[in-house]
Amino acid sequence: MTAVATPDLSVRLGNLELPYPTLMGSGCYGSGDEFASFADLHKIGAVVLKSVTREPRLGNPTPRLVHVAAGMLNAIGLQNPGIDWYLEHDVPKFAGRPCVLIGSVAGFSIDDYAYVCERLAARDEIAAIEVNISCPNVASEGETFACDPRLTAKVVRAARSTTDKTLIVKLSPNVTDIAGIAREAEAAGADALAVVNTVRGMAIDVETWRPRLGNVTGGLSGPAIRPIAVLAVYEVARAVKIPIVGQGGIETVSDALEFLLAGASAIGIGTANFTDPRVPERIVAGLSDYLQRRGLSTIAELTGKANVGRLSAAQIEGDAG
Amino acid sequence: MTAVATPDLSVRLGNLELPYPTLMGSGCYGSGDEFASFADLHKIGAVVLKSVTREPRLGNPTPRLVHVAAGMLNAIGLQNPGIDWYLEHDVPKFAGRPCVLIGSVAGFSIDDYAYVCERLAARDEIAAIEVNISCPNVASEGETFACDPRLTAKVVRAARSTTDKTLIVKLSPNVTDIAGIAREAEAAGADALAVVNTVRGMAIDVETWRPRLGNVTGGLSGPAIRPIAVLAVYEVARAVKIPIVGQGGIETVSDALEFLLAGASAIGIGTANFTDPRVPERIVAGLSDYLQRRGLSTIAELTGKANVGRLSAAQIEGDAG
Amino acid sequence: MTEMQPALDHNARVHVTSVIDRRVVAPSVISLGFRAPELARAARGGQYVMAVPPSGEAAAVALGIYEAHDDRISLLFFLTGKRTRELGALRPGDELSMFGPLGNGFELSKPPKRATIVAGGVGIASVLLAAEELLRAGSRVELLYGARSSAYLVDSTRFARLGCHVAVSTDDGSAGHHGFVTQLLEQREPPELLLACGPSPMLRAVAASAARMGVRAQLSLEETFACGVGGCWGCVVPLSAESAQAPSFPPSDRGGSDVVYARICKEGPVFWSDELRW
Amino acid sequence: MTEMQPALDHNARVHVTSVIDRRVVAPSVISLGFRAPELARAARGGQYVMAVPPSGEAAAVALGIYEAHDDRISLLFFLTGKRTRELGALRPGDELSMFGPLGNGFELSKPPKRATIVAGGVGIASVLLAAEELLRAGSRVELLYGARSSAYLVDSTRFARLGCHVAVSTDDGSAGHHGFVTQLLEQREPPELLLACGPSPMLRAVAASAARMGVRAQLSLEETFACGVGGCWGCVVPLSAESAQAPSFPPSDRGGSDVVYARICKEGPVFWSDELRW
Ligand SMILES: Cc1cc2nc3c(=O)[nH]c(=O)nc-3n(C[C@H](O)[C@H](O)[C@H](O)COP(=O)(O)OP(=O)(O)OC[C@H]3O[C@@H](n4cnc5c(N)ncnc54)[C@H](O)[C@@H]3O)c2cc1C
Ligand SMILES: Cc1cc2nc3c(=O)[nH]c(=O)nc-3n(C[C@H](O)[C@H](O)[C@H](O)COP(=O)(O)OP(=O)(O)OC[C@H]3O[C@@H](n4cnc5c(N)ncnc54)[C@H](O)[C@@H]3O)c2cc1C
Ligand SMILES: Cc1cc2nc3c(=O)[nH]c(=O)nc-3n(C[C@H](O)[C@H](O)[C@H](O)COP(=O)(O)O)c2cc1C
Ligand SMILES: Cc1cc2nc3c(=O)[nH]c(=O)nc-3n(C[C@H](O)[C@H](O)[C@H](O)COP(=O)(O)O)c2cc1C
Ligand code: FES
Ligand code: FES
Repeated sequence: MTAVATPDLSVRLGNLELPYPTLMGSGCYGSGDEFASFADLHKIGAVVLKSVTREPRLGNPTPRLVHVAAGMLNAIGLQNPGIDWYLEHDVPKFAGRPCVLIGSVAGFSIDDYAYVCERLAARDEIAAIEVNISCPNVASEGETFACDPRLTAKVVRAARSTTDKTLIVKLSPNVTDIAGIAREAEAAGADALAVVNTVRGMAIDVETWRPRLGNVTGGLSGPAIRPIAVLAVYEVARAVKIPIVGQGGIETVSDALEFLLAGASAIGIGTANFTDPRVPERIVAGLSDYLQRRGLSTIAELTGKANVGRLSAAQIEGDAG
Repeated sequence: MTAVATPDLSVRLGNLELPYPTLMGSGCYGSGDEFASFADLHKIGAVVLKSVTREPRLGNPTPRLVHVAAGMLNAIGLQNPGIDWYLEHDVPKFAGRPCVLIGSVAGFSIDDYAYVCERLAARDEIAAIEVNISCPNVASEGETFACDPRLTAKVVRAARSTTDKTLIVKLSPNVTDIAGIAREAEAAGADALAVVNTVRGMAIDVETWRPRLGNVTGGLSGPAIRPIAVLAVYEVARAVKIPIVGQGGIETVSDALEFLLAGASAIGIGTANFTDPRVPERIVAGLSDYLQRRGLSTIAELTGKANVGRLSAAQIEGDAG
Repeated sequence: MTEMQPALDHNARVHVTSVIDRRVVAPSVISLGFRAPELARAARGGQYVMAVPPSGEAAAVALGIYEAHDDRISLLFFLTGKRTRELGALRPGDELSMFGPLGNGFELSKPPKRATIVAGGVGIASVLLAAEELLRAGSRVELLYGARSSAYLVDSTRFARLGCHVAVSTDDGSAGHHGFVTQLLEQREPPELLLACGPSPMLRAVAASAARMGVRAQLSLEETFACGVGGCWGCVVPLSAESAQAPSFPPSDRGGSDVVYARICKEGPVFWSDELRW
Repeated sequence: MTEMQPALDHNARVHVTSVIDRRVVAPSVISLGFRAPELARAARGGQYVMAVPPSGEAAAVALGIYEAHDDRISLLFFLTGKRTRELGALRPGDELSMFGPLGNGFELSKPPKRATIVAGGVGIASVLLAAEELLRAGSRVELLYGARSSAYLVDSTRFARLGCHVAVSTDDGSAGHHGFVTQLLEQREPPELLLACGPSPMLRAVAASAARMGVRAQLSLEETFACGVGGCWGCVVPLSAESAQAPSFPPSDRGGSDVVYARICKEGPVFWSDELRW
């Protein structure tokens, strides 16, 4: 147990340097200042802003949230004023924020993504771009981009062509083979991958017989999905070389360490901010303590260090109970 | 609130008639008598026995279990004595059990499934067969049957050809399009579908840096996966006409009702037996009370009755946060 | 058009408080008192806090600030589910973190001669501070208070002691008017100021009565919250795009809609009855 | 080859008990006493119960039966995680359901002249009943008891009062021998009967010592449980296929292995040291 100088918690995603490995999940941290009175934004790696689309979106009917065992379901429906209004009225307010801001781009066609990405990335207030490909593609009867390797490759290539800023591609866990999708995104030029977005789910009110979400289905987040997300990070890390922002149910430093050991270079915190806005600061402090206690000096020394011993044989025995 | 005569809780799966809609999940209720001192087996619809394979299997290295938020991960590895020994030493003990026993068949090739299914179905002690297709197919570098529509169709057709007893096909949630797999299983001759098996996951011990399961990865069960399973049932019910045995995190009568309203005709109870062996009896009593309170007389009056209002548009807005 | 009382965001922060008293005020209704000087000073009628469940295992719970005197505040809540049950298990001496005060409270800048407050069920928890402020300003305040049955009428005598004129109703007739509290409202003269907090069917009825009376009511709304601070857009209600509380949105292009979704936690929780499009 | 004491399954059932006493016996170590007449009668040394967390939100917890007298039994447990914390929050009067007694206890059918019991940490919870049974049968019983430090030595005086010869060890030397309890064992004459319960490193050391001494030890094992009744095959340990406790399995074809996985909850939790293949 060698004590070392205060560990270095900075991480590098593409050409983006962050002081801390903690990114606030898109859609969970608004425009980056809603939590300013309750959390020390100086102690945050970056805020991934709420996803923006080409056209304004009113968003989904209500209710949009429901609390379930060890997590929540949400179906916000990407409510946002559209890129024009966003650039004119919202982005200017981002100047001089105490922490790095990463823009999140969503769309319903390849062209949408390229258009919004290019205009957003052009702004100095935006340090990098996260591409949320978990949206349904209206062209191919609503199949989501993130569920199809070809569509994923197309979207990422289109977005890549519009900017040199760091491009983070956010993957969906709702696929048979997430590693395959990850390879496509890497090949198409992604600088980093966010793993994972919410898991699709549904809840029904047994008295009214109505779905508990206005949108019928929603995305599951919180501790309930942590083991699913840890495995997704583990599998993606074995398939690609670019850094991974691991997320899904991270509430404590121990949770964060699980993702780093599984292969993540940084971590995302979303739902845990709704439990306690002090979580991000606690995790940063906890990571620092842990590194010191273990005589380590950088986060990178943890990334992917889970020691799995025998594997393929084990994988054959499989998860079949 | 019309009070009616004691409601009829019986359900029909293919040509199999069950007194109650509650099936104990395979692998969670052993050979059907381990819980005999703690649960009233007369108040159980059926026990789905631990999956059996062609050859004996020692199972996975330890640890095989880990408790996680609102559930558990397991990687047992289908430990079983193989079909020969099973038929000779175990099945005879099943005679005269107080509840219906359903055999569970697992395998690593189409031929395995057909062979084990035929021999098991031939026995009077076994009322029906559940085909656990969530196993990796050794022939096609370990891809699980349940993740490939073609493989699913082949396995089900092979199993179907060996018996006229009710054939329940158990689907995996670890796929992009579970409805598509379900259609294949129905077309190939399944009498019913079990939806869903465990969700793949992983946990890492942050002190030892070792996976918390000897098999590295495992299957997530319990309340954590309930919203995922409810949605799977909902999507499968819209794709097929055969009855569904909904399962995944059912602990209370309200949970059971969610699955029935989503489209299930019966429900499976696995992990909840580890919380309290009295859960199955409580759910049966609760379903009876609920039907009476709502003036209903059969379970069938609940199946698929979730009132979803507008849908496709909503689905386009999607689960993208 | 008057704005709701602005949330004094510079006052809002995380408060680590400790329980100083606990009362079971009705069947499965708990009142907890906390030592929280800054919060007591900052709280305004209609504002709320987000209480952090001690287990750290569930989302923070939005609870109205019931009392706020000197260095003490109190919360009043129903044991509805996992989180309120966890809070209900707290005992004097236990620590609890909460953040706030949050939300735009009732608009009380022009105290009227006659004000009417309609409270249903646990809605009572969000109107005491407003009643006190109006009484201090010299208004005649009438409280119309409805509950399931007499056992659920919490602290109604206390409002009377303060100087409110209190009329109650119960669903089962066990006390006061047998029926809905909004029926009491119907029997009244149109008030100059009308505040309401309670279940949404009640609020819709109040909105309808107000329309008939030709007055605007201030309604304190409820919805499932996640962040509670405007960060997730999960707690919205349809609002006229013309409302001063409507979130910024391209006026020209709203897909033809003159309705926008406003955040109950940020733009609300108090809205004008005639601007809601629910 | 002698069988372990069989689980009297016809005695095992669900018991709805109530807490009659609660003691904090060491830092974050709790002892709870329950009124449970049938359980007290049926319990044998080395058996355990599955305690159902009152919230119904987590798996049942396997806990050894510490005491069993008249109509009272008690459990002794460390606050290691979510579930034991929930049990630790119980107070006298609270209800708790548990099912059992479960598992094959220690094999005590031939009480020897000299018996040695090795207990480490919370392992102490599973050996008291066995010690009492041996003393009643006239054996001379020595307890070798190891703990982190003196504060964690639970009820050691009580074993002495019963008539056991007690020797303790602590990792930090704050009481008794400074070091491992198995070092105390090494200094002893080979006992006729050797029982052990504690963390698996300790049990492995006991197994090694026993082998050197040329005796067989009865080891009470621990593993994460799910069902606790033999239904899920999750709690296994590698065992010689020749063991009388080995689960039924094709003798001929084991993929060439002479080892099978036995269920700690069903075939165990007590196994013969020389039959384990861990
Ligand atoms: C601004 C604001 C102020 C508030 N002030 C107060 C206050 O002062 N006092 C107060 O008591 N409450 C207040 N509330 C309401 C309170 O925040 C909610 O009731 C909160 O959800 C309670 O959390 P819970 O975990 O205890 O219950 P939850 O588990 O969140 O349940 C909340 C409601 O949903 C229902 N529900 C839960 N699970 C299910 C399910 N599976 N199916 C169907 N229905 C389900 C419950 O029955 C219950 O009625 C306020 C809310 C807001 C937005
Ligand atoms: C037959 C038998 C008898 C037993 N008798 C007793 C007894 O008499 N007294 C007693 O105190 N215990 C006893 N145990 C042990 C007890 O059942 C377990 O410790 C049980 O897991 C406690 O449950 P928990 O939820 O409190 O802790 P859990 O949450 O299950 O944690 C159990 C252990 O796992 C560790 N752990 C939990 N989560 C993680 C994580 N994310 N990463 C890494 N490690 C983690 C914890 O630190 C702890 O050490 C017995 C076990 C068996 C099998
Ligand atoms: C209310 C809510 C809204 C979200 N909105 C978005 C979004 O607009 N874009 C996006 O990429 N992810 C969105 N997410 C997903 C989160 O960013 C995060 O990836 C996911 O919730 C898993 O992490 P967590 O368990 O820490 O929340 C949203 C999640 C929640 C709970
Ligand atoms: C310990 C354990 C072992 C299991 N073994 C099997 C199995 O052998 N075959 C199978 O089809 N499903 C198996 N399952 C899956 C369950 O039958 C059930 O489908 C799943 O756990 C979801 O339901 P639940 O949340 O109620 O447990 C197993 C589950 C658990 C927890
Ligand atoms: S609860 Fe998050 S915006 Fe209101
Ligand atoms: S815990 Fe299930 S077999 Fe032992």
